[in-house]
This record gives sequence, C-alpha cells and structure tokens, in this order.
Amino acid sequence: MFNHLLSLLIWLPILGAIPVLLAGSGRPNAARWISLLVAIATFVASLGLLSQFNAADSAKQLLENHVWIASLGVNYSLGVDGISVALILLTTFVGILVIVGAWEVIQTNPHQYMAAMLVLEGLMIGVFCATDALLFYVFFEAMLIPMFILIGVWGGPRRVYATLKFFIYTFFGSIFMLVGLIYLYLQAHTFDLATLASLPLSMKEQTWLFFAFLIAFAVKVPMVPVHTWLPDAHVEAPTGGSVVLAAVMLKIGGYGFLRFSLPITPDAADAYAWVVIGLSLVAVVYIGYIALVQEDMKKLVAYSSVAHMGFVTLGIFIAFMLVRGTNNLDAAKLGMQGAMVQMISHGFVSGAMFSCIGVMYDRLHTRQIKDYGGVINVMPWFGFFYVLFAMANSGLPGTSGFVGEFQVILASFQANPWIAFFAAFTLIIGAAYTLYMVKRVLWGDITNPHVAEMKDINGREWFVLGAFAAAVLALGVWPQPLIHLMDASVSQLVTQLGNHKI
Amino acid sequence: MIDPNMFQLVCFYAFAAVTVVAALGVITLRNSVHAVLSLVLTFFSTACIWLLAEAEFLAIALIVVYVGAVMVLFLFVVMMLDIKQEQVREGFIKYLPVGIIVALVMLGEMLGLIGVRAMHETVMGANPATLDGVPVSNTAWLGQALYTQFLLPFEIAALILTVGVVAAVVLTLRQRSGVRHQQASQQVRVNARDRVRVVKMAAEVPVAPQPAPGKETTP
Amino acid sequence: MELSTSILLTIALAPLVGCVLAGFFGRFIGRAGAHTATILGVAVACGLSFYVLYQITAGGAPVYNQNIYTWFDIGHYSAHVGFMIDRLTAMMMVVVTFVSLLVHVYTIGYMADDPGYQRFFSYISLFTFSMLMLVMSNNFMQLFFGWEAVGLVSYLLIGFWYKRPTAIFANLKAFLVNRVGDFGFLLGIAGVLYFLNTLDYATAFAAASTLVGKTLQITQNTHWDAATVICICLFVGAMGKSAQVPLHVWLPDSMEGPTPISALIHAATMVTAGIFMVARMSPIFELSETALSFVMIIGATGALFTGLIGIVQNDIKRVVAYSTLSQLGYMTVALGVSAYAGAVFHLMTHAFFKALLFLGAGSVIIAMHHEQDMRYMGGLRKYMPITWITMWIGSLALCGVPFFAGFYSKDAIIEAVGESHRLGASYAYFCVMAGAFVTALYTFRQMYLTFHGKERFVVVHDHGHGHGHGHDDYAHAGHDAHDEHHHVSHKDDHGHHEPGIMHDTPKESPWVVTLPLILLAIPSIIVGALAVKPMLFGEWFGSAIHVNEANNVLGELGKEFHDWASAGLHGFTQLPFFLVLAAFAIQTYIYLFNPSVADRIKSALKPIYNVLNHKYWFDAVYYIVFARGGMALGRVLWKGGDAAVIDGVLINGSASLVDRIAGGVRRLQSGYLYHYAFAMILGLILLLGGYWLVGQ
Amino acid sequence: MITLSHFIVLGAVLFCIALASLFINRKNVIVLLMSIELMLLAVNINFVAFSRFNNDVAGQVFVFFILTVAAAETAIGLAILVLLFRNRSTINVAEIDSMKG
Repeated sequence: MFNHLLSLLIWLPILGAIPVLLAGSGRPNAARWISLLVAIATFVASLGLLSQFNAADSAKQLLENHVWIASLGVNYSLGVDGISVALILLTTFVGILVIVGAWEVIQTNPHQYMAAMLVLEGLMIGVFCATDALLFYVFFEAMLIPMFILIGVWGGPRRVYATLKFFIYTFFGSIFMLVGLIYLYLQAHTFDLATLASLPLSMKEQTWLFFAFLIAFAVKVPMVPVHTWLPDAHVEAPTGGSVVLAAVMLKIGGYGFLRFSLPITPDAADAYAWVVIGLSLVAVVYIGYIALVQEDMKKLVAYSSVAHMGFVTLGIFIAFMLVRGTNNLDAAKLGMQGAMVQMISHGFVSGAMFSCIGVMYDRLHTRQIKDYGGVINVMPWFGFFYVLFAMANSGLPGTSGFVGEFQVILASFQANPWIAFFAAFTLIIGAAYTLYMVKRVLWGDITNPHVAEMKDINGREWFVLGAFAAAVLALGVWPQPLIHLMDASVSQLVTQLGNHKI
Repeated sequence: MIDPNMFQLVCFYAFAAVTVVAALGVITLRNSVHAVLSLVLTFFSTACIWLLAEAEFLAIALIVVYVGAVMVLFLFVVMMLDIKQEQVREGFIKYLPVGIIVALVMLGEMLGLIGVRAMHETVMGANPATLDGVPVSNTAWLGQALYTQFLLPFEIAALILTVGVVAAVVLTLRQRSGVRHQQASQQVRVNARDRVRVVKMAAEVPVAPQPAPGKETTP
Repeated sequence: MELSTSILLTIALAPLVGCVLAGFFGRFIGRAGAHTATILGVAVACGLSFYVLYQITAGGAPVYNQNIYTWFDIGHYSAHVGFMIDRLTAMMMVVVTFVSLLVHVYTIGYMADDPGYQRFFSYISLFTFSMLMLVMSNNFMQLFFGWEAVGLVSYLLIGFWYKRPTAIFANLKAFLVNRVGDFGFLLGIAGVLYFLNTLDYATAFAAASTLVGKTLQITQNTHWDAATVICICLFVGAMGKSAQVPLHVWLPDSMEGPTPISALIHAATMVTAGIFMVARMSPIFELSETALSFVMIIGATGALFTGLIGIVQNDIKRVVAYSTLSQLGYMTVALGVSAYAGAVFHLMTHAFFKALLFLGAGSVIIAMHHEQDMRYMGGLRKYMPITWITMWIGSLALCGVPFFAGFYSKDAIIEAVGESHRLGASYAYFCVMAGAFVTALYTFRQMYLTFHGKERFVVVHDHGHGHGHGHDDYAHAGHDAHDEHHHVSHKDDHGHHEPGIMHDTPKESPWVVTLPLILLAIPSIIVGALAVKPMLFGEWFGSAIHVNEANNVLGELGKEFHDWASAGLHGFTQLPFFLVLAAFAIQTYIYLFNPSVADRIKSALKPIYNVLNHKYWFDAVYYIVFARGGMALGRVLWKGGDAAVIDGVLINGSASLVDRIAGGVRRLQSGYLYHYAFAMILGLILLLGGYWLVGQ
Repeated sequence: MITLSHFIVLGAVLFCIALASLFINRKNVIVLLMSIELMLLAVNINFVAFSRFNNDVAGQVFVFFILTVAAAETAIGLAILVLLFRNRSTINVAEIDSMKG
C-alpha cells in the first residue's frame, strides 16, 4: 500500500470526485461532506508522505514505475523530492480550504463544482509527482480542463472571454513544450526526465528547447509579457477557482522551469538567463505600477501575483549567474531557496487574499474598490485578517511574504547590485498598491449603506482565513523546516546547473 | 488469312471507337434518356474490349450487373423525375471550351506521365489464368483468388452492398400522412365494444313548478 | 553572572502575550482586563530590563550573544533569531520599556472613552514587543524584522482613528515613506551579506576591516567603495525610520495618531531606531568617511531647517513633532561626527523629555477637549499646575539649559561637531548652533502660548449640551496647517463647534495622566547629570560602540571634562546658553508683553513665513511627483502597455487576424458541389503538371 | 498486336471525357453521376489491362470490388437524387448550397 502512496495521492481526489458527482444536485450537502472528507483524506495522506519522505536524500523517492504506452516508451513513473513534497503539501492544504470556502457560496450544482475541484487537485498533485516527461505533460494539460469548467460555468459575466483566453494562452504555450518533448524523445528514445537531464545536446538544440520550454512555463507563471490572461481569468473565476489558480497552478510554471529548463538545457538557460531576469525585473516594477491603478480588487491581486512570481523566476535564474559567473554555489542555493519559499508563500498569501475578496464579494457582489470603504467598521475580524494578508502581500517580515523576497534579494545582490536594486523596489511599490487598496476598502468611514449591512465573517470563513493566517505566520516566523525539507533537492539542482552539456 | 493479332487490333479499335463516341454521347446528348442509353452502349463496348483482354467474367459481370441493374435504375430515375432540360443544360456552351481544354491538358499530362510510348512495347502475353501451372478459365482464376486470398474484402463488399440497398430504401421511403390504408390486422382484432359505446344518460329532469312570486308566504 | 535566555525571552514575549490577550480576547476580558494584561506584560519587561541593565553594568554579566533558533540555514548563509545584550542594548531596553510602561498607564486616562480601548492597548504592547526585538537583535535579519514590525504598528496606530480621512492618508504615507528607507536598508543588508558573508552582528563587525579596499562595480568603469555603499544604504533606512530630510515628511503627519503613541513611537522610541542602528553599526560606519560626512550633513540640515518650521506651527502636537525632527537631526549629526555615544546619550535624554512634552501636550489636549490649536489656549497654568510645571521641565531640558538632562547631551553634540574636522563639519556646526537658538524659540513660544498670557478661549456653561464628545483628537488635515483661519474639521464630534469656546473650565488631568508626567520629569532633570560621565566620556558602552582613534571627538572632549557640576556651570558661559537666553528674551517680550509683534513680524517676513508654512513644499512636490506621478505612470502602463499593446495588438490582434483570414477563406466555401469538383480537378492538373515538370 | 498502351490511352480518353463532362454538365446531377460511372469505367479498363499484362489476378479482383462499390454508390446517389427532387422539385445543383461557409 505504501509503495503506492503517490498514486494514492493522485487518484484519491480524482476517484473521490465520482461519489461527489453521484450525490447529484439533489443532495448538495452530501456532495459537500463527501468532497470535504476526500480533501481531508488527501491532506492526511500528504502528511503521511511527509513522514515517509527522507529530506536528507536529494534523490527522487517513493518511486513508482509502470509501463504505460510501451510503443512510445512512456512510463507511468512517479517520484518526489523535497520541492515536490512541499508543493504537494501546499496543494492538499489549499484543497481543503477551497472546499470549505465554497461551502454555501456555490449554490448552483455544488456537486459538480466540488468534483471539478477534487479532480483539479489530483491532477496538480500528478504534475508534481510525475518523473516522466509525457506523464507530466498529460497532467499539465489535463489540469486545464477542470479549470476551464470552473471558470466557464461558475464564473462572472465575461467568463467566456476569460476562459477562452486562459485556455488558448496556456495551450499555446504548452504546444511548444510538446514539440520540444517530441524532439527530445527522438534524441533519447525515452521520456524519462532523469535520462533527458543527462542527454548531451548541442548549444543550438538547447537554445531551441530552452525557448520552447520558456514559452510554456512563462505563460503559466505568468511572466511579462504573456501575463494578461491572469487578470482576466482571476476576475471572472469563482473565488475557489482564483484561489487554486493563484495558489497552486501558477507554481507549476516555476516548477516546470526547475524540472525542464534547468536540467535539460543548462547551457542555453545560462546564456539566456538575462532574458528571464530582465523580464522578472520588469514584472516587479512594471506590473507594480499597473497594480497601483487597478479598480478591481481581484485584478489588483492578480497583478500583484505576477509581480511576486517575478521573484520566483528571478530566484531561479539568478542561480545561473551565481554558479557560472562567480561559482558561488551557496548564493545560488540561497536564490533558489528564495524562489521556492516564495512559491509556497505566494500560495498562502494570494490564496488568502482571494479568499478575503471572496468573502467581501459574497456580501456585496462587487469587486470594485470604489464600492467599498470603511469595511473595518462592520467587519473587525475580517479587517484583522485582511490587514495581515495585505502586509504579507507587501512582504512584511514575520509573514511568509518576506522570506522568499528577502532571500532572492540577498542572492541577487551577490550577482549584481542593480538586480537587487530593482528587485527591492517591490518593497515600495508592493506596499503602495496593497495598502492603497486596504486604505480604500478597509479604512475610512462607511461610504454606502450596503457596506453598513455587511456582517462579520462567520465560523466557516474564520476557519479558512485562520488556516491561511496560521500558515502565513508560521512560515514567516520559522521558515527553516520548509527550507530544510527542500535543501537537499535544491543543492542537487544547483550542482546540476554547473554541469556543462557541451 | 487474317492475322489474329491484326484482327484483335481491328476489333479493339472498333470497340474503342464505339466506346469513345458513346461516351461523348453520354455527356453531350440533350435528352437524359438518350444519355443513359448511350452510357449503356459505352459499357457494352467496354465489355467487349475486356473480352479482348480475356477478362470474360468481368466483361459479363459488367453487362449483367451494370447494364442489367444499374443502368435500369438510372433509366427509372430519369424517367420518373420531371427534369427541366433547359435549366440543367444552362451554361453548356459557355463551359464547353473550358471543359475541352481541361480535358485535353489532362489527357496530355496523363499520357506524358504514364509513358505510353514505353508501354507500346509491352505486348499481350499468354493468358495468365492458371492454377498451379494449369491453364484455367478466367472465372476459375478470379474465383480462386476471390474466395481465398480476398475472402474478407469480398464479404465486406457484400456487406457494403447490403448497406447500400438498405440505405437506398430508407432514403426513398416515404411515409405519407393523410393517406388511408386498409389494415387487415386491426380489422380482424376489432370488437363490437370498440365500435359502439352505449352512453347512459339520465333522462331530462322535468323542471319543478316554481311558486308564483307574488304568493310567497312564510309558514 | 550570565544573563539567562529565559529572562530575555520573557522580556521580549511578555508584551506580546499582553498584546494577544488584549487584542484577541479584548471582548472577554473587558477594558480593565485589557489594560491590566498589557501593563502587566510591559511592567514585567520593564522590571527585567532594569535587572538586565543592572547585571550588565554592575553585576559583571558578560555580553550575551546567543541564537534562539535558526531562521534559515542555506550553505554558509544562515539567519537566526537571537539576542545580543550589551550595554547599548540594555540601555535601549530600559528606555523602551520604561517609556512604554508610562505610556500604557497614561493611556488609561487618555483613551478612557474610546471605543477602541482594547485595540489600542494591544497595539502599543505589540509595538513594545517589536521594538524590543529590534534592539535586542543579534543579527541583521531580526533587526529588519523589528524595523518593519515597528513600522507596521506605527501604520496601525497612526490610522487608529480609521474613520478620519486624514489619519488613513497619514498612515499610508508614513508606511510608504518608511518603505523607501527600508528599500535602502535591505540593500545595505544585502551588501553586508555580500562582502562579509554573514548576517550576524558579531561576525560581521569582527570582519568589518576586510571591507577596506573592496569596491562594488556600479557600471562598467565605476567602482564605489564597499563600506561607503553599505553605510549609505543602511543610513537610508535610518533616514526613513528616524525621519531625516528628505524622508522626514511622514513624521508631522503621524500626529494624526493618538497622543500617547506620538510620545511613545514618534518621539521616544521608534524614530530613534535609526540612531540606534547606526550606533550599533559603528564598526562599519567608521570605515567610511564619505558615508559619515553624508550622515552629518543630512542630520545637520534636518536639525536646523525642520526646527524652523516648528516656529510657525499652531498645533501644539505639531510643534513638538517638528521639534522631534530637529532633535533627531542632532542625534544624526552626532553619529556623523563619530560621537555615537553622544547620539545615543541624546537619544536617551530626548526619549524622556520628549515623551514628557508629548504627554504633557496630550494632557493639555484632554483639558481643552481635544482642541489642539494653541491660538485658542493661553493661561492654562492656573488650571493645570502639574502639567505646567512638568512641561516647563521638559522644555528646559529640550532647550539645553544647564543641569537639565538635555543640556549634557546636546552640549556634547555641539562641542563634538566643533571638534570634528570631517568634510562639512563647519556647516554642521553652524546648523546645530543655530538650531539651539531655533529650538529655544519654538519651545518658549509654545509654552507661552499654551500656559501663559491671556486666556484665548471662552467658557460657556451650556449644560444642555453636556459632555458627549468622543475621544477623537481634533481632526486635522495633513496639508492645511498653513491656513490662517480655523481648520474646517472633517468630523467634529467633540462637542465644541466654535474654536475657542469651551463648555466648562479646563481642569487638571487625572492621576493616570499626571503620574507619568511626573515620572518622566524626574529623569528629564537628573538623567543627564547621572549618566554624562560614564556614557559620554567613560568607556561605559565598552565594545558596543566602536570609534576609530582618529575620529574620537568625544575622547578629545573628555580630556577637558571633570564632573557634571562643573560642566553645568561651564555651560552658563557658552554660546548655546546665550542663544537660549536670547530666544527666551525675545519670546518673553513678544508673547507676554506685546503679542502684536508676532503678527507684525509675520507680515514683514511674509516670504520666509510662506516657505516655512509650506514646509519647503516637500509634501506638495512628493505628492505630485510620487503619488500622482506614480498613479499616472501606472495608468499609462496599464492602458498603453497591457491593454493596448499586449492585449490589444498581440492577443486580440492575432485573434482578429485569424478571424479575418478565416473570413476570407470562408468565401471559398461556396457550397456548390461543382466548385469543389473544379478545385479537385485543378489540383489534380497542377499535381500532374508538377510531376511532369519534375520528370522532365 | 494490342499493346498495353492501347488500353491505357483508351482509359485516359474515357477519363478525360468524363472530366470534361464535369464542366459542361455542371448542373445536371444525373449526368454528373453518369460521368462518375465513366471515370470508374476508365479506371476499371486500366485495372483489367494491368492485370492482364502483369499476370496478376489482384487487378481483376479490384475491378470486381469497384463494380460492387460503384453499384452501391449509384444506388444511394440516385436515392439521394430522388429525395432531393422530391423536396426541392429540381436537380439543379446551382440551387443547392447549404454547405456554404
């Protein structure tokens, strides 16, 4: 049984969606409870994963390997390292919260909504577990389907435009990845990621492959200038959809960089690291300014997600400059760890921010900042959480938002002070757009009678926001356990960066 | 004495000429019935050419199947439908030059590509219809192949024909509404009860005499 | 005897526990419970801090430097949470917890009617925790944590009365300006890690000398000295937190917060964090003459020019706020001339007398029912004698009258600047000297306007109106301090609708308010005399502060110093005292005997008055350039970059291109069978023709 | 002597005649169907010829199948035609453009 823990993690939520669907629209409560049980069971299983996992070992663990498509050499092969475990825990954690968060909020066909969420959760875990490139690709693409449904069915008024944009954007990106994978298969006759990582490739091949992967993952992350699907998708998505999208799906882009771009095309990635670093800095500054003027709360948080994910790509690619330029392995690890911590932290913070906006949306059915004002007067507890998460979003020390940014800025200073200079700009602009929103939404006198009628958060919302808050604070106060979990894997990745393939 | 080869050649040219002329008739004749009959002639003379090539089974099959069945079908259809000739012949003259040019270009290209000159050297050899080295009739030769090597395609062909027949029937079947048919089975099964139903109704109740309004008194 | 970790943890965490109790369970434990819990927490911290100070100073405890737990550990980079307790830290801990304790007590009276009572206590306890984390830290990471955490609490407290537009404007402004400083600070920390490979104070300071000669490549051909870059970056952080020009703009606006926190955060403790930090980093700062010159010039500019603004302010709290800016300038100048001990000494004395002045101002505000405009006060001394006396003590200390606490610290700074030969020292000397005069000018003006002269308010006994005023400070727009007329209040719910009209006579504040005043007045008098010798000239700070022999201006001064009494007597013969005396004479004449002179001077010096009243247009320029400009830039980038170029051209453009092509191709699908047949034939002909050509 | 080229040329000529018919009789579906029969016939001639000259029975087997399929095709084609005529009272293909894009 425990040899198949990863399979269990993937398939438990996916198969668990079946009874949820069977519960039907006639028994919404049954559907809710079943999906909650499934989500909790998955979370418990992921805790089991944590206990089984040996953080000191950098190799892939809990391996599973079965032939899937023999003629193409595709295997159903799973395995996790520290990075995957961290992201899986994030996924299962968020998985519970979105189901609790959607409890009474989703009234039309809750069983379908819950089932889509569970399937999505399983597929995302699959992405983090897959050690076969094609299996990864299948999960990577399959993820789009439940998300497409979530936005398209339970979304806002412009959901059709948003879903199409979301789908075509990401699909456009992953097509290039598929081409790259096929080319790699023709060279190596396998889709095994470990084999591909050691496959010798010429600089020209690497360059083509690097850009193919870059497009796929840059769209997912998303990086400037292929980020415009994100604000639209977030604005139209239901709260749970936004939470999962921001908290986990964006991470898959960063994860893809670690699993594909870095090991398979290290030399090209090194040669073009400046492109990614430049785009990351643009994301921090340019997107920061754009976020400043948003009128829609979700759009604002979506743009801030782009800026925060800029730190992830910055941290990953700054490692190249450090390893190859100055041979400063420890600084490279610092940057890479910063990127990883930023991913996890952003999962909590953005998930929490979107949950907060969802709480307000459920009451007033608007996301426009100008429709609010003085919310703290009627919702003090909510205000507490909102300020906490806003502070985390602007990277206040003591919250998780600070850790990753701090590490990435420290590491990038080692590569070039100017990179650190522009990256640190987030301290100002990040605080500006987040707190400007807080000022307009939370503070001040009550601006309209609708706000005056808002009720403070109920127990269910308390649970969701409280769980996020606990995670945000725990990670901010003591990040070492997380860093320790990923340390061996990150070290191994960084060492791999130094290996020239040509 | 006529050289058999020469005779064959003469026959070929004769049938070929008929074939071509008849084919031209098919596409040019104004009357559709005539066109169909011209097509029949084309098939007929082609069958003769096949006989020259010693493909007797196919030649006969062509006549029997095509001329006997398919062409009759065509004739039925043509005669059944009231086709306005002027309408369908519209643009005939206009497109004639184009058609001829295209046909000629095509012909030139095909002949050029196939390399007719080279094939001119390929003369007809002995009849290949042999089984285990023993010469047999064309029918036996073909049948042997059809029922062994090509059994599965043969059966699929049969299936396709069946489907074709069923499809044709289904397509043309028409359920006319408002047409009265005699349905024997229903007539047999009918009961007297179904025909006449006796409805019992209360007889008309006589209206009670109303007391005169003027004399109304309370007891 | 060594300091035990559990004591230090108790000091740091006791206020946090109080904060959590008051904040999360405020509704259950009630008002009394909230202030009991928090005061108890801070009292424990204060008592133990005194104990720690005693142990460090007299008990012979060695410097404590231990990590509590590892924050992160990556390769040879690591960050910890830990404490370093030396004399500098111990002194700061005492100052922080002592002032905090008094402010807690004072708050009981000041916030008595406020609905956010528990919340307020929770915030100030959280502040105490953050500030303790800041000063007790043994590494840069935790320093940054405390640094930003006090910023957060400052943000929350400035916006405590969140219904007021001005308050929430001011708190956003304060946070953002502080963030600009933190931006530099973080880069400085990154620089420390880059050059010294550690975030730990002890290791970094030990290795500081390796910075000499190292450079940082800025452009292809430009290399800057490593120590200078690091120091200036770190100092930018201090400029934000300690409100140095040009990042000082947030501090006057922060007066939107309740008065107790103005005393605690914006006068005594948080704003001095920058001074503390630079003193703590003295081993690094000593390496860069350039950076110290920079520090000195910035400080000197602030010391004089922000003081000048104080002269024209009418709001009692704002006068004190500008005074704080000016005094922070003094401390910074002291840092700039390597007189770190002088800066820290002034920090300490300033903490006492400035907290006293703020709390005194708060007491006046209570008595005046939240009228803060000094033009409607006057003659209050007979109504509130304790406040009057204690505020005079604070004022004299602030002006640096000999034997008061401020004298020793301020005089030392002025003399130290005089001793220094650093680039810009003469400018700084002029500034601090003139600053002494300016300080006296605004201080005496404030005292006279408030407590002396005629009463400029009318008491109208209007019992029908009652006392139904909430405890909001008088609403004060951030930018309208220059108005000649009375401020138009945004939300005036204090009962008095006409300025200068009171419904009952002012009376002395309750004991919870006056007790802290008295307790602060005592150190404002004596702490200078007590501490001057060991702190300034004795090696009291020991290893905590490092000064290069060449820069040791205090050492030079120390040679002429004998004891506090003779120094005080000597002070009467010095230029600063004469300047104070002159200012006293001028203000006494103007405000006690001939009030019309003030207006005449004002109109005679109209241009200068305008400059001061607009605060050198810093606020206006910042608002237009950064706030408006940033928004405009954001809008341009959004509409132009994201909406027009990326979405409009690239995304929707490519989609509509496909749509247009498809629209064209669609017409080929005529639906006529023979068109398709023709196309097939044409294709066939072309195909065969192609073959044919190839075959040729 | 009949050579292979005789058959081939005959087949090509028949095919091209049918091809021309597609142009000149483009509105008459019945003639179009007959043209298709002609084309198939041309192909069949080739098959028979190749079978005969290459000594391979497969060619004739193929002719057999083509005949089969063509018969089915004709049957269905005519059925569609009848249906079409019944519904629209014309067989003019110029009026049939429901596949227009």
